Amino acid sequence: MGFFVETLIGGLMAGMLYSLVALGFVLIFKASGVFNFAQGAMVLFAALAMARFSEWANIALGGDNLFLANVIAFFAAGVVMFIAAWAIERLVLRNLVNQEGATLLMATLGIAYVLEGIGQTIFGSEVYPINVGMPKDPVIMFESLFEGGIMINKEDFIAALIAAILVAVLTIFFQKTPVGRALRAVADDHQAAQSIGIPLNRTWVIVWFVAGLVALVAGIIWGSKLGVQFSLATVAMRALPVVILGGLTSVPGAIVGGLIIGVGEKLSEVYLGPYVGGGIEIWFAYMLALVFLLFRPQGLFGEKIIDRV
Amino acid sequence: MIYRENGQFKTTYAADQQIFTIAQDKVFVLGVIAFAFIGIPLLADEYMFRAILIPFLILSLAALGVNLLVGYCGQITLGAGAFMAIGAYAAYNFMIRIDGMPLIFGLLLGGLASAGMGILFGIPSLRVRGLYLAVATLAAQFFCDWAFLRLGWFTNYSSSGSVSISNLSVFGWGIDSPLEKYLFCLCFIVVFAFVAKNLTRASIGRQWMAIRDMDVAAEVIGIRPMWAKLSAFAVSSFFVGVAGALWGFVHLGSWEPAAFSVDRSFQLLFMVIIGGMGSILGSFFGAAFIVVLPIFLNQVLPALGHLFGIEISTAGISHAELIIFGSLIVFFLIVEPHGLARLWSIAKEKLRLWPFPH
Amino acid sequence: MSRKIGDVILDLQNISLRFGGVNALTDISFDVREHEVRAIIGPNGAGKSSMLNVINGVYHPQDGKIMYRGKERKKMEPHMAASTGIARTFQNIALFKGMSVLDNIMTGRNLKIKSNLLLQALWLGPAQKEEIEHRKKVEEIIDFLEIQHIRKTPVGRLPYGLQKRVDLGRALAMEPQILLLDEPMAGMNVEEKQDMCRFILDVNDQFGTTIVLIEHDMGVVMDISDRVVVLDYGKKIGDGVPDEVRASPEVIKAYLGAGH
Amino acid sequence: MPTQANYAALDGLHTFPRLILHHAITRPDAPAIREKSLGIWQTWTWSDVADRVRALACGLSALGFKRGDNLAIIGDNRPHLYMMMAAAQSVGGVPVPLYQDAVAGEMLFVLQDAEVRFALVEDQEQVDKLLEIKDQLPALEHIVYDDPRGMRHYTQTFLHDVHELMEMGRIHDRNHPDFLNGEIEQGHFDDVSVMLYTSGTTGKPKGVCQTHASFIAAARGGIEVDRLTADEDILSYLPMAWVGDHLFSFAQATVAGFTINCPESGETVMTDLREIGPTYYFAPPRVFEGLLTSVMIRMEDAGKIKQKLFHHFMAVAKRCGADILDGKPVSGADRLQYWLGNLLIYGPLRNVLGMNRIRVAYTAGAAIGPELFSFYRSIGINLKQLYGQTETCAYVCLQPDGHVKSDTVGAPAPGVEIKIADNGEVLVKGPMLLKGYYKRPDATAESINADGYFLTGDAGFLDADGQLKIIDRAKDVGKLSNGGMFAPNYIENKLKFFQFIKEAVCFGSNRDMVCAFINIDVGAVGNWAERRGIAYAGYTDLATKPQVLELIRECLEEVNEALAGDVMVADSQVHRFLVLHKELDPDDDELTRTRKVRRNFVSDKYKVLIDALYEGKASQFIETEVKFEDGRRGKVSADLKIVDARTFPVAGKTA
Repeated sequence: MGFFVETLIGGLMAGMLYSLVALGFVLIFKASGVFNFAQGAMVLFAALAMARFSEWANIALGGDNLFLANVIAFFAAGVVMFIAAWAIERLVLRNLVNQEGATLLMATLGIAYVLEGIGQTIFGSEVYPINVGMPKDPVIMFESLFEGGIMINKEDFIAALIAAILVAVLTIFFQKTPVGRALRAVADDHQAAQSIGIPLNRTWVIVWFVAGLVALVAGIIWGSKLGVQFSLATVAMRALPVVILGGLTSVPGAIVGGLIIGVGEKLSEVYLGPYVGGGIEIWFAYMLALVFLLFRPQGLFGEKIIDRV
Repeated sequence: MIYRENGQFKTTYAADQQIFTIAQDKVFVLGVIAFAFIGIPLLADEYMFRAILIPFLILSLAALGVNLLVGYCGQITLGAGAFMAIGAYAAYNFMIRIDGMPLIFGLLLGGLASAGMGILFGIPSLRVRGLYLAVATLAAQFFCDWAFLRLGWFTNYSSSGSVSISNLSVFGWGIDSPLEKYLFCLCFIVVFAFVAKNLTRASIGRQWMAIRDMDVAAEVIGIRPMWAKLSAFAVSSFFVGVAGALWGFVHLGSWEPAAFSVDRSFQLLFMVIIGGMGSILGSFFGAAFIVVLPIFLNQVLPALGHLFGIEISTAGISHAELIIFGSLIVFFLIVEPHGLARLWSIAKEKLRLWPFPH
Repeated sequence: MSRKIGDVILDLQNISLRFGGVNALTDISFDVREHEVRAIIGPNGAGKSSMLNVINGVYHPQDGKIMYRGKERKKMEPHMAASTGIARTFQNIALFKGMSVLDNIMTGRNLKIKSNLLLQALWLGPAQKEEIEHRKKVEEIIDFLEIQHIRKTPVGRLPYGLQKRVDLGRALAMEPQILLLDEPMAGMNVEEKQDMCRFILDVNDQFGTTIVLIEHDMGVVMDISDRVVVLDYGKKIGDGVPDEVRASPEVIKAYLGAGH
Repeated sequence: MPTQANYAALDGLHTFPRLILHHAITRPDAPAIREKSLGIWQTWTWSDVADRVRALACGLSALGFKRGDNLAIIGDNRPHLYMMMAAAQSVGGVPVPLYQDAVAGEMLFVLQDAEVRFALVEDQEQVDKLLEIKDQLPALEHIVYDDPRGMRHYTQTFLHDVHELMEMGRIHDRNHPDFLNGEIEQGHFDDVSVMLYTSGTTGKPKGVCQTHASFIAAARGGIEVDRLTADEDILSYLPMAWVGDHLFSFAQATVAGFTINCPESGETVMTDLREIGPTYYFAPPRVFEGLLTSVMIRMEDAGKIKQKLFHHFMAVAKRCGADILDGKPVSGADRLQYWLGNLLIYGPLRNVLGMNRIRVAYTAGAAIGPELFSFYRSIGINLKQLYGQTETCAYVCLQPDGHVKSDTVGAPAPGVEIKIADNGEVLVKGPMLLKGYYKRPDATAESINADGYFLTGDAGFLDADGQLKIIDRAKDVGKLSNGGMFAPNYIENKLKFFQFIKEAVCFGSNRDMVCAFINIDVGAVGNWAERRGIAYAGYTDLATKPQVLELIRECLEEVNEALAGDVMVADSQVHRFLVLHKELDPDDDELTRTRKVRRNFVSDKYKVLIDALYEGKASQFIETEVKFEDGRRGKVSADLKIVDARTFPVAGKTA
């Protein structure tokens, strides 16, 4: 029983991280109708920037103030992500307004390649650590409930916490701030939004920037967990089912979807994996999403698509 | 400019419905085919065959399949690689488990197996649309990656996890030298290209396009969405599957699931988009572009580096490739979202109207 | 007129249709007789299109039943409706933009094409013969609608009026028993409207096709239809020959109300 | 299918029905008629045609059509309409094609005059026209229609679908197997084969009766001159009532046995032309002119390089194209250039115009500008002119290959004699002459003189190498005081072919020399002036610029030189001219509404100027009242320079 709960919680933790990446997708899809395959690349890019900046800053600061170095690095990486967002809007989106989904999707794949290329050219292509001083030691909880208690990785816990906070912030950002409202307006109808004087281009920059920050955070967390390396780019693939499950246009969807997938993966891996040679978590997530789609084509929280004749 | 259409009038519907209604086009295409069969073997060297021509032919076939689904039926797929894999592994198993299985049957059976799976994974398309579907097809991709890696049966429990097939032959004629391989693939692609063309100009093709352009209207005039979509998935997967089998058998010889990873799927989709959705010809353009570009960059970049006295590391080159490749794709999508095929047809129209601009 | 109106072919009884909370149609009953031109009119948003969508199976009414040729029609999908001989055109033209006029109309023959995938793939004799037979039929329709000069033009490039004609052509290609026309004259200039009227009457007259058409502007309809149903806010407020309907105070009220 | 056996009796091929049977037997499967219909070119072989003609003919008799009856044919160029002509002829009747675009009222006279009992019409539209005037046509008994569209509610018993008629015919044929052969055998080459009404410019239209013999002779002549074969393709798009179409699409097609192609509809003629790519083609000058303008306009939007290319090779063509076509010697360099041009420009251009396969193209009916004419020849289209009237089966003169000039209508065709009367009128004699005007012996007598010559009413002369030049309507031709011929329209046309000259009015009747008023074309001259940086304010100012006068003088002298080439008109050279200070304008009654100059009115109004011209003054002041568009009246005045143009010694007389 304890073991089950443990896996469950582990799943929830992992799920939170998926949610983070998924969030990136949703933000961008909401505001620009772009299905952003580059999200993974952005995570990698951001993480690389973070890792190397903090490394360099640390050296510059004489290596005695890691915290400050990280702060500097974080802002530096933020700036980089902003530049990236601006460039993407300028060079790509602006020129692809009103193209069909497939075309935009292709474009983001292109962007992904470029980001990976540039990222590795500038920041190098080895494995880099990110040390934001996350405690690595596990804690034992609920000994009273289950014998042996439940081992939770503090790092995961904090990560989940950060993720939760970020989600909360974004939700507020979307619901309450004028920028957020603008974004929603744009998402609903480009022309209309423009006609009431919302500058499309600026909104897009903002949204991609925000998505960039989300990617940065996700990058930091994953990075500090597994180290920054190319495989980070593939995390996007892991997060896709989440978006589908949650619905492309729904922030809460991304969260719930993330949790479901996270848990589903872990459980399946632990309880199903052994019988089929393991390594099933990736496709399992997809199958989950797929089966789910068959019953709710628009995802958990996505708007229903009604076709008029 | 080259066109002289006066007097090329049609007195029967058969004549009016043939593939090439303009004599000049027919001549041109036949010329190209003849050149591929006779000219190229005389000109190309071993490297050309191995590195460019054979991959180009096989990937064209795959792209053709993807185009039938994406370009003609409007169903996005990111799982094409998986169906190549299915084709390859199915064919492999047919070959090794049924002794005396003729190569061509083996390949076609591989295609059929892939078609079957195509239908299975096409089922979501009946419920979900566009990007959702795209992601759904990824399921196929990852499932196959996993299955062929972890389920020993498919690989005949080979220890290394990689499978290989050797001494291919058709009707006792060995296919060993690159030239033979090239010709073998060429035969396939020519036949399949014409099959594809026929399908797209026949009733089934019109059903696909109807579904693509306006699915509600299509249903109202009596097109069964299920039949149209699933048939598209089946045919497409069949093409892709055969291509996969060729890729494994003829091009690689021995392979691992990695050969058909999600990157392959993306690559195929690129070919279709860059080449031109809903165009048979476009599939070839796309394949050529994607196959040649990296090789080209590989040759050119270091040279450029030398020019400016910079020594570019192999890693550096691969990164540069990524960047250039990515930006080229974006560039293409921006300047010609309808792909190279559109440029081609525009050029053709201009030639027909020459010397007039319009 | 040589054609004589036959007996009831389609009978709708107490149809009600709801979207979520909204009542699109409330307890509507009327019938359609063979060979007649039956019009459904009403101000915008009266539920005309919904009515059409119910008839050809795009929407499924919550209550009421549909008798087609005397048999009750259970829940059916649009393509089944099509295969039982119900064709339609669309208000905001729903042509297949990527295809030529010819191919668009050819799609209408789809139900009648029998040769299998393999035959088509290899363009073998039977498949080709079939293509040619249907091409003949389609050419007759093209001739009938006087659109020879745009035969091979992609529909996307055509002006609105012509697109409407092609839309009609595609429906005719199905050789339907009942033809549903959704605002066939919407957005046309006077001349185009006259043409369209002529075509509709010719169809009804030459092929004996039963026609159910929707219009929000009364004028045209009254001239060409045998009987008229009037809807307003999803309810039936009138039914009968044009003159009765024109006289009915309720109808007048509805139209004045709707600013007509 | 007719077989050798049942027609063995038919000797000689001197009527159209016999010719058709001949083709049906000798080349049964060769295409006779094509029609673009239902998306493809439906084809009728000669045996199909013979069958249908047979069915139609028998059908007609079944309905009571008698030898000598007239049968009206009204509609666009449709296979059944052409077949019906032969059908009527087979049973000794006379087809009378009418202009299909005429309104009922206009048709009335002809239908009454010809006492038609039967009519074959194309479609509902034409049926309605006839029904509209039916009660004024007591003779009209049966109307057959080709296209049943929209006819199903016409209950009148005298209306017949053409297929119904053919069915009747087939039955009739089965019951009386040798009836039709007999009828055809009775057919005599001197029978009237067709009756074409002349669009009567003066008085009512007259029915011109032409015999089998005359049209066959005309056809044979043309075929001989242009070596036409049975493989020609021709696009039949001009009105069937026009003599030209009857000659090309019926007579010649039936004699030579080539294929006629009927376009799908009016608006598809251009595309149908491109598809068919006729080898033998006719069009009136305005069509060629329209095409040329559209070519030039479309080339305007072409890219820089393309334009350069185009204009360069057009220059090459202008230089040597026509000569190459005429097989005259041309330098190797030019030949190479032309070959290149043919590859890059002329070929594609011909292809786009649908003229790539043309072997022989004709134009007639009006004077064609030399520029226009030579353009088509220079890009390798063998465009030629012919001359003839309805009364002569449109067959008097043809331009033989190799001797083509823009200003003649060609040499007398085989079997045609031409004589020029003292008043310059062209008289013709030959097998192609009309038998007479229908029920108008008086008119017939007027038009054919004692020695059997037909009076064309045109003034002209045969030039040095025996080609006929038409210069004017005979009645307009005057004489100079020295007796020399003065043909104002001829000179004026020559002048107006210059883009700079909009209108020209020549004077000279009973005077010692020819003088002219000129109206410049503001557009053309304006451009010309701007390119030379000559500033001007409006027409009057521009018209008085010395440079402009110089420009016009050059034009005149060019014309003079040309005129000097022909003894007949050499005296008509323009000695002095002035450029009018205002444009001749219908609002000022100087032109008719159709923009023809009202010679007398002008000469009265501008008497002072004319006097000035003939008194040898160097300039003359004039003030004229004009009406502006808005109806205001105003005065235009100017001091007009009078310019002397160089004249040339007559070619013959000198040396």
